[in-house]
Amino acid sequence: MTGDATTATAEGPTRLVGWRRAVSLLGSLQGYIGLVLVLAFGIVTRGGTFLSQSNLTNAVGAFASRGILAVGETLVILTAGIDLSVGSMLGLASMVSAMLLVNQNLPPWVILPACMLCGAVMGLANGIGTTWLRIQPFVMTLATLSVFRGIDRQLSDNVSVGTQVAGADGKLTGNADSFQLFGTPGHNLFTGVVGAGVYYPVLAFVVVCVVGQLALSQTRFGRHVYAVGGNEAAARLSGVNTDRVKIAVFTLCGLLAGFAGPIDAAYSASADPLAGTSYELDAIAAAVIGGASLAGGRGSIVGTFVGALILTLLDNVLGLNAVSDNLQLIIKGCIVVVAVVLQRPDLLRGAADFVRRVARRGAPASTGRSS
Amino acid sequence: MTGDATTATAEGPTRLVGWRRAVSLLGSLQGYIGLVLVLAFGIVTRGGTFLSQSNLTNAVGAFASRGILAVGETLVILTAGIDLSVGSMLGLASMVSAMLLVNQNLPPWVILPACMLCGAVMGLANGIGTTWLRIQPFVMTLATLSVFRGIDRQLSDNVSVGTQVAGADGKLTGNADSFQLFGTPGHNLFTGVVGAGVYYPVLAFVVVCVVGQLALSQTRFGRHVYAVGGNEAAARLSGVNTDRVKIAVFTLCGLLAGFAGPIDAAYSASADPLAGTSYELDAIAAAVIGGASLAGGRGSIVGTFVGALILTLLDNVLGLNAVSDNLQLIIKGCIVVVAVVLQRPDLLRGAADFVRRVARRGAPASTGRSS
Amino acid sequence: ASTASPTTGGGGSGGHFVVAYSQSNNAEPYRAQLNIQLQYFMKKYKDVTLLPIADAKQSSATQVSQVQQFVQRKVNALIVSPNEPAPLTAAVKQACQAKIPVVILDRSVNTDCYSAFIGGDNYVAGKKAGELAVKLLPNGGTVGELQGILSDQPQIDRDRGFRDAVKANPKIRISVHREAKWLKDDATRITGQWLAQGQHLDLVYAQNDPMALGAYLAASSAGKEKSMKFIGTDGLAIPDGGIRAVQQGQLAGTFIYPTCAKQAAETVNALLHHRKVAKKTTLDIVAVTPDNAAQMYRDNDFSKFR
Amino acid sequence: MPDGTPLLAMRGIGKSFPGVRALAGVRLDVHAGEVHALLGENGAGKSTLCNVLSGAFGSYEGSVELAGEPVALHSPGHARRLGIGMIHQELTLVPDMSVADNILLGAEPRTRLGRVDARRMRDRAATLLADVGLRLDPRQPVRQCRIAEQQLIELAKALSGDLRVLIMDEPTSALADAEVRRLFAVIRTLTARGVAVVYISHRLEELEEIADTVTVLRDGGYVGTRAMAGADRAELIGMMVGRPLGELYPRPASVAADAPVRLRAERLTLTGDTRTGRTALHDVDVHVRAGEIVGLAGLMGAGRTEVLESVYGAHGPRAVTGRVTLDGVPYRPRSPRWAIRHGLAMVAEDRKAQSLVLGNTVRFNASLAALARFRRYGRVDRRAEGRAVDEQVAALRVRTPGTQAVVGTLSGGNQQKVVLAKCLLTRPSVLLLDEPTRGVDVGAKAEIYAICHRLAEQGTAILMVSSELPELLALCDRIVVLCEGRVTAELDRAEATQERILTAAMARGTVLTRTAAGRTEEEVHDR
Ligand SMILES: Nc1ncnc2c1ncn2[C@@H]1O[C@H](COP(=O)(O)OP(=O)(O)OP(=O)(O)O)[C@@H](O)[C@H]1O
Ligand SMILES: Nc1ncnc2c1ncn2[C@@H]1O[C@H](COP(=O)(O)OP(=O)(O)OP(=O)(O)O)[C@@H](O)[C@H]1O
Ligand SMILES: [Mg+2]
Ligand SMILES: [Mg+2]
Repeated sequence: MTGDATTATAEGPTRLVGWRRAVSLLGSLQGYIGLVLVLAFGIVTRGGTFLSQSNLTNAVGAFASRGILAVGETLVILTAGIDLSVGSMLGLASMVSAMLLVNQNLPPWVILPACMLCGAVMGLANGIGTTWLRIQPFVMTLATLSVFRGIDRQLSDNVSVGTQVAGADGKLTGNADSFQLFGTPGHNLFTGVVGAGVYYPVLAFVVVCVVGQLALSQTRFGRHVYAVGGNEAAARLSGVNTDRVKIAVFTLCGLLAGFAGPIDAAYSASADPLAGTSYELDAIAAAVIGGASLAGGRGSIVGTFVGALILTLLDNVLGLNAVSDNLQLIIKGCIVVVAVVLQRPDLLRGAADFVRRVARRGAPASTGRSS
Repeated sequence: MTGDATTATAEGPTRLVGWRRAVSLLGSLQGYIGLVLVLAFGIVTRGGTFLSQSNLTNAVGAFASRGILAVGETLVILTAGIDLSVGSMLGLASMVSAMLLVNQNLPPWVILPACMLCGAVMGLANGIGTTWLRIQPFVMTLATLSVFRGIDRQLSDNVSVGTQVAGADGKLTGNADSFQLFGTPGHNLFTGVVGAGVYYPVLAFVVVCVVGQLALSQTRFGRHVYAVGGNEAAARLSGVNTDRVKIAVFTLCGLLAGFAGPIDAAYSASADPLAGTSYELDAIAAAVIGGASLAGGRGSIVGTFVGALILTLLDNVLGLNAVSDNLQLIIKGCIVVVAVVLQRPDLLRGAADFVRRVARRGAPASTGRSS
Repeated sequence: ASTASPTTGGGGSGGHFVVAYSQSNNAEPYRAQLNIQLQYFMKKYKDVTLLPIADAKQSSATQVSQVQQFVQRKVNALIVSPNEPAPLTAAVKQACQAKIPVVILDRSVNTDCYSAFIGGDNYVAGKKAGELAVKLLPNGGTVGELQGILSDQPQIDRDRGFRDAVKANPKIRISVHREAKWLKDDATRITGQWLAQGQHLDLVYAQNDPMALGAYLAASSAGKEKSMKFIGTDGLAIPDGGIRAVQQGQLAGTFIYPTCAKQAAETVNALLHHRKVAKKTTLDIVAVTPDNAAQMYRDNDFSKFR
Repeated sequence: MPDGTPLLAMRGIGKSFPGVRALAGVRLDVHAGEVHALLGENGAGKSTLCNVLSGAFGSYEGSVELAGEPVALHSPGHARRLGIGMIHQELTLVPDMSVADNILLGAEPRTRLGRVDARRMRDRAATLLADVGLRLDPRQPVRQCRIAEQQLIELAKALSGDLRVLIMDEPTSALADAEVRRLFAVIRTLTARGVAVVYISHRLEELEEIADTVTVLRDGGYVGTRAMAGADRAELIGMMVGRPLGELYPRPASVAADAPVRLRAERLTLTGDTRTGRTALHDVDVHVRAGEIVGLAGLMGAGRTEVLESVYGAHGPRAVTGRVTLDGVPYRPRSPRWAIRHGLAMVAEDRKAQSLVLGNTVRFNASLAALARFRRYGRVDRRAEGRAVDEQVAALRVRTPGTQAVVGTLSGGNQQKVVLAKCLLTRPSVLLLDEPTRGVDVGAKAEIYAICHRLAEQGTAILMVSSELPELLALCDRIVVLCEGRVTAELDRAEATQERILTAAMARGTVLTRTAAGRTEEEVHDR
């Protein structure tokens, strides 16, 4: 009784089902068209070099800290917020990690939680500002972008802090050596166990994506995030503590920025007081290219992952092909536009509708032009 | 029967009216609290220096090109869009203006419309992308931010172009001399006619604000801009051509960026290939501090003007007081938060409600908490 | 230090070499000039192709991945102008491990695993500027210093050099200093604020020429350009650069911070043909004064080669 | 039925949405000066047909003739210029703009200099508002207007143009009786001027009063057209539903007077808020026994919604004072979350703004409030969730392609059913219903009534607001009448009549006093 409204009106139920299945299969692949194109371009132009494990590791590793930021950013964007301060939070966290290493000589497994805590506190501040003080997220995080950067610079006295601390013997101290595993190029985890080992930034990024996607799709919290972004009033009346959800996503976003901080410091083998500047644009771009809507309620971590890959591999492919940088800027912009248009779910559906109509009637519906 | 529910429930209608009038008066002033605070701070700490005409001119002049961007940005934000490419458009326009001056030796009154046209074309591209291709404004303009910057850099070959072109006699050429009137510090319009003359960037900014405000509040186009931002479906169903409105605001935004380009070039006496980088954040900040909502439909050019003044005067006051750069970052962020909170229209109303309740009951409404 | 065989060259064959260059920021006037010069000098070597110059856009992370990409491409030699010393260290090491000769320009890296370093000395650049200031202010005076991005190493070195030099005259006082981020419009705004504050400044030292010119603009707007002196650094021979400004009397002096392009090209060529090169070359800082400005401009003008 | 050429003739109208064929081969003839009703179940395609007519869709199939001229309707602006005005089912006002700006949006009067003539605009808006019986400051932002006021503003907006055809899609769904009268008066003046009116409503008694002709749609297809005068209600319902329908209002079994009081609110007081148009409540006393259905009646702005919202905690803990008990235990209405945890559930008044995440699926929306039920190992057990939602969707007969369909694409009435499903999935012991049958067709209404009764029989306490008095009278064991935030009468099922309710609803300055027996008497004060 309930589900048959559509099949009843459609002339050929079976044919429609077949069609629909094909379309939905294509549709589920369609979110990756942009990525596929970039990959294809890379393989065609640079084949083995592009596909080599080390190249892909390098490419993803370079973007990993921004990719992790993008995951947090996606959470915030899903609640219809935005966090511009992620870059500054990452910068401060990376500075904190380097200072803990250099000044306190702490081991990495202490530094990491400390940085995450530090990031979470900053994110909490953002969350409180947007909920209790009811400041637009854009304004609140624009302000904290500046505040956190100021703290970062004040803390470091504008001097970058190298993480490759040498002991009295001229060799790296134990902690500094293990700190390199956070992402200094050429330092891998589990070397020997898994071939050439695993590059931590890539691992961390993938793990964060998997955990984030599971949390969003499988838990109550995930549903609440979507609900708050989709219709805040409805969410509240449905028993969602909307303030708490918003504070939680901002805090998580900060926590992830804190998590990414040491990676950035290790990748650069130093914490720069300007580290992370304008990373927020990359993070937002990854989320949005991956299909997140800034109006909230739409998007996914998988999408963000794809968006991040598109950004970084595009960069890699253009770099491998030694395209001049000015042209790169132009090409990248154009490709982003093309990718977003191609990935739109209704594009294929619109095309399929058209094909179906043509197939059914032998001619497109000529009455009424479109749009 | 319909509109009188509230007056009937209030015990003293006359008293309420008096209250309400006072509150609404204060409320109309309240949008300026942030500005007043900054001004007061400046006057208290730096009195005459701060208030001197030359200082204020310098301060506003330095921000003028960004202020003009902010006006265009406000238009876009009012339709619930966002334009991240304003900085790049300004950069390209400033480069075009310098090249037209240096290579073609064109007079300023030819350069200005040419730059505006160039900006408008870029804005049109943004508008078409967001409407016909239905790309989210954030993504579209993030892409064109990159594209326009690439064109700018390709055009200039990454070399900055000085606008103080000397002729064979070692003096500035006539056109280069008049180009300086666009804003090279120390060059004023109407010197002699109006005292020390008028500094063109300041004049241009004020004129753009006045025209923009009039267009928004007095014309049909203005209403439609608000309607599209406030409820796009409603606007469309009411017969507003929403696509046309959106294309128009993007084009206007580009046109204003083109208008600001020569100002930026003249201010630095050269067009830098990186000119305008990250100006979009300043422009958006000015609009948002001035009360515009990124969700669209709320904001005004007057507000943006106030927002721009807050930003630039704050910078000026802190600079005059020789506050260290790192602290400035922190203080600026905090003041933006405070200003936004203080300027919120419902803050005062909430306070007034509270006072009224206290006055009426002799005590705040804490009496009968249930359970 | 290298045994790069031509057959492994990406795109290179039959004794043809491919060289890549990673620049920290193409759109900085000094570096744009360096790029132009390097392209010019590399053209002289017929068996060497310079790939399009990669621009890290002031991002160390970008630069690291650029270097890695070049290593992937197996170029025959690599020139790097590091954005920052520490971050590039690991990437340069990777290049070195891949047996690609690396020439470091201007800013050092924290490893010895490179083939040659060519650069100027920022400390000396600051010091010479300080010495010029001492000469310009024989009776002492107040100085304003416009700094680049505070955490940039050149800023730190030039600042130190300048301060060390002006100690020669105890009556010279650096009364104000602020970060203008290497940018002209920031310098204009900040100098305007200093003047509005009623600061009396006899001299403004800017760590690059655009900032010096910005300060000059602000001073001329306040009608004080004649009573103040301006010192810049970079000394580019472009219409918009410092040498021209010295010629026009806007700056009291500037210093040609060497682009190292010619030496870099020579060194790379030598490395590709397995000739010995000096591990470390430090180039002189040449002062530009109103007396020699015209000559300097002619000597360093590369516009005809663009 | 009038003869002659119809003013509006639609032939073979069809419209498809992705995966849904909403209309196929529908015809409609409307004559000048006629009120033509459209009737059909939820999702039958009435709104879609009207949207075609108002130019809301870029493309459609079939042909439309206006006064004999074939026209192509591709944009709302174009339709408006042709003299076709429409009041949409969902409100289409811009909340932050003033009433006047909204009314004349897209048709602003201009001075010779091209400026918007603000004075003329205000005057014109004031006239139009007066025509529809609203006394509002045209400069007031629409955000501050109540829903019913907004509905009438929509009417004023539709009247602003040079009308030939006016389409009204459920204009009365948010209106109480008095405003409905006003609306009918407006319609009569329009038809007298020769305007053709297309009128959609699920309230059959309204159609009987105002409509001349009725066209029935079913499943996106055309069923038939009848003259209203001779049509019999059962026949119409039969055409609509395609099967005979049982009794609309089943007789409830009355509750025992000694059933325990489940919900009691005493001296419930809420501070008003002019900005959001929130009515103040003054010492409202209500109680609902287990298994009892209590109705709240009153005029627009009487504070019925506020009573429900206060009990539900929607206004936060600070705005509300008074004593609330649940099963005799003091309960503080802190937040909706708190309420749901204590077994309360509310169907909010405005489904689009307050109830549904329109961009998400039916399943997402239906289970949103009850996710705690499906938690397993910290995850949402999707299997259990899906089963429960499927069950509820089937029980409420929600017409949807599936539970993964996006709620925003369902017809209005089906969206309402999803809201109901959401509340029922929390298994509430107290159900607060605010206009639960708004926009719901007769068949579905009967189902909703039946559900209410089933729940009541199982011991659920139901407090229900409705602007349809027949519905309240038939369904409720007791009716509490509100006026301006005060209780003015409390009537038992036996003593409640339309007249008594209306009298009490308009009794300003009336304060209710209680006798010892719990019966109520009225004592009129003149303050
Ligand atoms: N934008 C849309 N996308 C997809 N399907 C839609 C859309 N709009 C309407 N439909 C579908 O078209 C059919 C007819 O809907 P319509 O809104 O016309 O019903 P209705 O007769 O107005 O119902 P109600 O009485 O509940 O308002 C429904 O099955 C609905 O799901
Ligand atoms: N634009 C709005 N913004 C926020 N809340 C609104 C808005 N419009 C209406 N409401 C809420 O809906 C409530 C009911 O408004 P409506 O005009 O429908 O009254 P009603 O339901 O007829 O009367 P009652 O108050 O008796 O329920 C308002 O009191 C208010 O709380
Ligand atoms: Mg409908
Ligand atoms: Mg109500």
